[in-house]
Amino acid sequence: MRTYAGQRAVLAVVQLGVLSVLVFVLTALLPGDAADMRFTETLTPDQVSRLRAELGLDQPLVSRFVDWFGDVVRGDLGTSLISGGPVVDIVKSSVGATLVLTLATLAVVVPLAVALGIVMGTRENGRLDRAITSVTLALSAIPDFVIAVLLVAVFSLKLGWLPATWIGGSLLASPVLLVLPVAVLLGRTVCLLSRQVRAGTITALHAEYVVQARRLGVPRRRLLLRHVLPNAAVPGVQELARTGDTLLGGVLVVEAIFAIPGFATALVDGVETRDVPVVQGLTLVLAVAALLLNLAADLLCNRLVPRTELLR
Amino acid sequence: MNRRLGGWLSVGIGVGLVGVPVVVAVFGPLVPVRVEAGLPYASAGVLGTDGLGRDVLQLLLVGGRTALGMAIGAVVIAYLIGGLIGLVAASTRHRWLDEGLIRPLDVLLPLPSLLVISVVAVGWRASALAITLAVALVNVPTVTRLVRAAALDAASSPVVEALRMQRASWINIHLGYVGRSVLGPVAADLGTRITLAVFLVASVNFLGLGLSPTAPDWAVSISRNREGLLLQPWSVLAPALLLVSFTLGFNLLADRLLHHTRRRPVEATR
Amino acid sequence: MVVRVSGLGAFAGDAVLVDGVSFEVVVGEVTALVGASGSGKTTSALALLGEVGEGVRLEGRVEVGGEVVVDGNGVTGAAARVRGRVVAYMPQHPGSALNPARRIGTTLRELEGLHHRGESVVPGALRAAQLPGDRETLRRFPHQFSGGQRQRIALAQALTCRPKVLVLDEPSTGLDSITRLQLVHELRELTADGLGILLLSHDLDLVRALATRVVVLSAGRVIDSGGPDVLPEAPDLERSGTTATRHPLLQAMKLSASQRPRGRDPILHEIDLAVGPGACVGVVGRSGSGKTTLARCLAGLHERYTGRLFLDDEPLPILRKRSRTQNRRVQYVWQEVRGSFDERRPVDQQVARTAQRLRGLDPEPAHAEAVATLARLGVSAMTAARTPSRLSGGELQRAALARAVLAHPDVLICDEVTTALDDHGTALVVELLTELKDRGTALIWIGHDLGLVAAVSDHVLVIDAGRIVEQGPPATVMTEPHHELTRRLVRAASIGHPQSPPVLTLDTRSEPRR
Amino acid sequence: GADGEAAAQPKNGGRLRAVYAGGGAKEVLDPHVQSLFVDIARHKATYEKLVELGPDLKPVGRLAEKWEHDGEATTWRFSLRDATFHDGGKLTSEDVLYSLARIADPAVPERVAQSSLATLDLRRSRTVDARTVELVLTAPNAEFPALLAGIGTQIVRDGFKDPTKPVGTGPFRFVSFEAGRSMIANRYDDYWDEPARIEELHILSADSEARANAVQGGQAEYANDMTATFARTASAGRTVRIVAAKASTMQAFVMKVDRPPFDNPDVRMAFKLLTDRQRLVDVVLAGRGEVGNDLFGKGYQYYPADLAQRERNVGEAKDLLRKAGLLNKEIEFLTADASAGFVESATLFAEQVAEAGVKLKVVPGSAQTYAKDLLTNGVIGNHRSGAMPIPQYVTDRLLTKSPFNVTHWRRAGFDAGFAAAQRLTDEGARSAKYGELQGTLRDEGGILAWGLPDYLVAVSATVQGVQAVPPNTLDSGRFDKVWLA
Ligand SMILES: Nc1ncnc2c1ncn2[C@@H]1O[C@H](COP(=O)(O)OP(=O)(O)OP(=O)(O)O)[C@@H](O)[C@H]1O
Ligand SMILES: Nc1ncnc2c1ncn2[C@@H]1O[C@H](COP(=O)(O)OP(=O)(O)OP(=O)(O)O)[C@@H](O)[C@H]1O
Ligand SMILES: [Mg+2]
Ligand SMILES: [Mg+2]
Repeated sequence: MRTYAGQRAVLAVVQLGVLSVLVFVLTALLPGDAADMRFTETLTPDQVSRLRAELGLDQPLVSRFVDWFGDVVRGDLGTSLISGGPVVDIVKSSVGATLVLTLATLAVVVPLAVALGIVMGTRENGRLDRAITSVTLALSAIPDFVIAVLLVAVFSLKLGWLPATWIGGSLLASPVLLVLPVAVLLGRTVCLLSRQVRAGTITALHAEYVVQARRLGVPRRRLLLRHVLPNAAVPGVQELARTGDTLLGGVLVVEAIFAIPGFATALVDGVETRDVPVVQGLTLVLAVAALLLNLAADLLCNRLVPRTELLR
Repeated sequence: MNRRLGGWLSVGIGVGLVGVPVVVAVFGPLVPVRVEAGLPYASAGVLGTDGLGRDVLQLLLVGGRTALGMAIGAVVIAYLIGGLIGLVAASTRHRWLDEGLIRPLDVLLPLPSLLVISVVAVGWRASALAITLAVALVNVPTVTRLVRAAALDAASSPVVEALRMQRASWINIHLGYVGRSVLGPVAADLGTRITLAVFLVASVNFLGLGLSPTAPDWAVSISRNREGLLLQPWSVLAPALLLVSFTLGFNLLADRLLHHTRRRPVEATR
Repeated sequence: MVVRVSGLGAFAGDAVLVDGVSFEVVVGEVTALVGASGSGKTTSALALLGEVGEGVRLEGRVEVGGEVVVDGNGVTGAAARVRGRVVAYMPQHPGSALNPARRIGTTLRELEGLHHRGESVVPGALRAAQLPGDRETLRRFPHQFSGGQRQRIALAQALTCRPKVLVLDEPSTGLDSITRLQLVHELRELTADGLGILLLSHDLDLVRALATRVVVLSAGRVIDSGGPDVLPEAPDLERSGTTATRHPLLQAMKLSASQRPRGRDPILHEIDLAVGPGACVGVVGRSGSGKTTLARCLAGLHERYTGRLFLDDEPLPILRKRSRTQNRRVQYVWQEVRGSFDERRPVDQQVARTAQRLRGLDPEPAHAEAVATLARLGVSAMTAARTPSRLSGGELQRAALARAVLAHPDVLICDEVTTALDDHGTALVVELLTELKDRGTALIWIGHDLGLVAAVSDHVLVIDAGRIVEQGPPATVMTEPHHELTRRLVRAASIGHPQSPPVLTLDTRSEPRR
Repeated sequence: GADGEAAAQPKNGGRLRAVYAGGGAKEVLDPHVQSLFVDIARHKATYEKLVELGPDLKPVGRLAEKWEHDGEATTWRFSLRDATFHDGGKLTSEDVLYSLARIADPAVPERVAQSSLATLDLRRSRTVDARTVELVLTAPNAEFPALLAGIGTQIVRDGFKDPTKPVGTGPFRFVSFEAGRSMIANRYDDYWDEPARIEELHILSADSEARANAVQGGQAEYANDMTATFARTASAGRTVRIVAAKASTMQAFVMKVDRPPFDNPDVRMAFKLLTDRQRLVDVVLAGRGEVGNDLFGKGYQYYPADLAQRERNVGEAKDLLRKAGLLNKEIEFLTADASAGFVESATLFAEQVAEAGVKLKVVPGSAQTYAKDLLTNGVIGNHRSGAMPIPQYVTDRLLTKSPFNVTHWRRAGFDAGFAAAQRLTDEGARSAKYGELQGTLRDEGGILAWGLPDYLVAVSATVQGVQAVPPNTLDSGRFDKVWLA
């Protein structure tokens, strides 16, 4: 266990290191730099080149990276090339909304997906199974923004029940702001997860230990909850850790449509404006989150099914 | 008997759902429909016009190749690369080779796919090939892990040893037995992966990073015409329905395939 | 009388699995169901729980503890009430019947709560199953136990239900004679406490040792029933050994093997072994002592070993590096047969492929030869044309042997190839192998059945913890064992016979941890 | 004028939420660094300039009550209004000189007005008295007041250092700001002009789709820069009203006059003749606009109103193209999704050009770097321009030394003529000279202005007093005149 944790930690450090080099190179590969992005026909080319020198963008790539990396090691994520403010502030101000959104989504998705997955798994290929499969699949196949546009058109514009955007609203004052974005994000994640839980349930139901528990007189309800679920949950939990990335894609669309000042928007803005320190900072945070999520998933799986191999 | 019938029915529905969009995509461009362009979001023609005044029906006929092609292409490429790496990593007896193939991909796992795709999309503007490759690329690490895990189970089973004892060929062992054992997990994965790829391509277009905004592509149509959804719903709904039909049908078929490959006996009753 | 089965029938479509079977289980006695593999033992026993395989229909009448579990219309609603509380079933492979995700204590206490709320039955069950009942043990997960311990955990599970009837399906498969003897004693104590046991087994010695009532099944019908005397006599296996020592065909020198890289935690220690053409070396030892590992080293499947192998005085590399001829000349029959067959292809094709790939035969003659060999072993062509999942364990075991034999090997390594066979099946196998030996094939025979080993082999190795502790001609080893382990193995082997020894001390040393 | 319902009595009080296209981290609070509409709107609420532009882009006084020059347009004297800053200090000529010096600070290259005010000689400029300031130019320029109305020319308090604590003379007093999200400001009761009617102003940032939803869903009262499609959708309901400033911006194709094939004037003329402007307006602008006449600034001061509209003439165009040997040749059109309608118009234009047998291949580029890329790359591309005075447009884009000369229109004669015109102090004579230059430009230049889009603003039904004027003018995005019914 200890060596496992050690290996994981080393791997994580290597991952983060390689990742930041990669992100730096990737953003450097993009045409133009942050100074160019200010070229909106209000700054003249002469002003732009002076700006570039001031931002230090005329330095060679390697020395820029070394500077940045040195700062990061000292705990300083640097300053934004665009706003001039500390990257930490940008990360902080953008993380909150997305975090709330994701957590709220997961809080709905996980119980729902588990319930649906078990219902489907226990009625493998039955009518209910097919019905739920078709509905969740169809929902997951409709592009997010189509769902969003339809939901907004009906519930905000027609019926006026729910706010159409987060503009000018505060989450603390009106939690209903979450309803539509979460509803949009729900479809795909529920589909992915419930299918995994379904598959896990089916496998577990056919497993000999479940058959044997039934023979020993364990009632059906208990069988499902205590014997099938923990084993069925394993692929689901692993999927959940992988869903993070998928969810982020959806979050971006949702952030754009509902004007949520969140993480994904900040990331894409950063790429578009070539604000390398901001992109780096955000990616770093994201990578750490992803690593923690995966670690948590692995540990949870190991807790659920102790035999699950950890590293290999 | 009933079950069987139900099975065939769902296969039929699946084939139908996949077939319609695929047929439209493949043969649509050959249908000689030439409609004079009209005004934006007008109700002229069968399905009206889109934001550029083009006939929606005609766009549907020509817009499937890229829309489906890119998603399918991306998944196929991801499986060609990831599947091969996964198979090799699982079947190699050299630990260094396995580690050398898998660890770098592990490092890539937390890289947000959005970042990769936006970089590629910004770097190679509106190139269907570049986007396909980017979408494939972000799928490679997960596919590799999936295939490797599935193949590792099969490759370390006594069946493979027995086959080697019989001196079966590499192809026989790895594509025939191991490859076929991987098929189950792959089929389960394929459905969702295609859905995700379709969705990823669509959101790339949504972000304006994808194909040219005037390209007659289903995904582009959906994202570009959403503004006119209330004026001329078909310009969005028609391509969306085709995409949904495709992914839905595909998943149903994958489920059937899975159903057949998984049927393992219950040991205890024997 | 806790169980009364009368006129039980089981049908799958047109096939008749069980037909008109009747038997009883009585308190404090052991009733044994015996019969060839595929004769319907498991199907009949599961009917006591009201359990049927997919697509199988039950008929007749099964009464368990006063409840009617099966009547003319099939399984009744009462079946759910008897499961666990009245009748508990211990399946054929108890290892996989334990939930990997639950601590054994949790599982046991759950059963206690379900069937005997408020009573403390777990300690008793553990004691009866010869397991320590401390907190530390109860907090462990199934994978943290050895195979033999797992078998006893499954028994403890069944006992925690405090049933009136215990159904044991092949409880002695894969157990070495010492462990098997322990099992006999555990079961005797349970019957003495008033439990009725239904025992399903091929192991006639075990049945003789325990059963007071015996029901013999054949093709789903009861062909005989009564006391232990209805059991068929053990066929007298004719000694087939040739003692002529010729120049060794296969030779292993200072063979050490390990499961971990760089030889850490070795499983085998400097084994020397030689077998000449037409000779047979028997390998015996406790479960987990390294027999399979040794066989796999010889077969070239286990690659982490040191030491040298020779075939006809030429170095014999690992399987991947063997030439086609070397490959053909050394063949191995797996202990876990089911895992060694591709689930999706008919068995006969898989058997025939050996001849095609290794002897270059065309598909048709290869298939014909496969079918002929299988038929000699008692597996019909119709059965062999199915996929492995539709064959019973015994049929598949013979198919695995046929698969190796079709290579016309010079060295054949048989790893417990008769565990799932009844005496008739065993006799067919021995007959075939004797013929091979006469043609000059060298045999390496691994088994727990000492009598069989002694009958088949010319030279016996006794392995304990990876080391050869004793070797010599079978007669000497079996009658005048030197080593303590050999002595215990030999003594424990003869259960169920009049001269069966009383076990003075229970073996406290349990089998090696897996 | 006000949109039809101005009869209702103005009311005081209330909160107005205005949504603009957001700029994320790019948004700034420094009035001299602005470049986005949302920045401009924010700064307009809290700060003021000496001069603003009227609806015809003609300078009108704001903090400068009046101005006069020395007869040569080199030395200018501005009389300041009696205005007070939000901190209570009176506006003085020192504030003006400090602001101009701050803009010109060479250490801060992103102060946007630096280049347009480059001819201002700060060392020779001086205060005459507390409310009069004298500004001296290095070269005579009759358009100098208009330059003081350009973006990034706000007057700040003398000694102003920290842009995060805005102190201006504008109608609203700053409360809070979050880049990419919102600014909140309250009414400033001592505003020198009539104090605002609304109590609280929120200026918010959001994408087009979110703006549309917000104003329709009642989460905002004012949404800037809406699409024609939205206007169509909204016109079906009753909650939202569209205020359209007719034909107030420009959409054009730009051809590089020094690169083949557009170095040949016949080719440029042929392309101008090939354009089906009405169709472009109908489709790309969804009918919300007018056809263009290859000139910037229709309806603005100095626009030569007597020019005939250019009509499509495929036959003549084909003749010209044949003469230039361009038939059946392929030309690349560099476009990008940088601004609404760019790729769409390029695609449509390619179809129109194809009718004359020339293949225009539409090549999309990077949206973010498009403006810069087009300066140096490609031969033909998209161009759009917001409202600005015509002389400024020429200075920025059509002189040899212009920083944004995307058509590479570099003619010594044109430069000289323009310089001479700027020196003319008589408005009539100046106007005539400008007209002449524009005539040349229309026929020979590389700008193919095909459409003049309306500038669309969506407001809730309750919002009154929103003026339909071009962006960048005094009354656009001006919230002190607006009230909630
Ligand atoms: N679900 C099923 N459908 C059809 N046939 C079945 C099914 N289950 C078992 N059988 C067949 O029924 C027969 C009896 O099977 P059963 O498992 O009871 O045999 P057994 O006596 O326990 O054999 P073994 O000693 O090998 O365990 C076998 O021929 C088997 O092939
Ligand atoms: N994959 C493995 N990893 C670690 N240890 C193993 C592995 N396979 C076998 N062992 C260990 O190696 C030892 C020898 O195993 P082997 O299978 O050779 O025993 P065996 O003598 O064939 O026993 P049995 O009679 O039960 O078949 C055992 O102690 C076992 O626990
Ligand atoms: Mg059985
Ligand atoms: Mg073994």
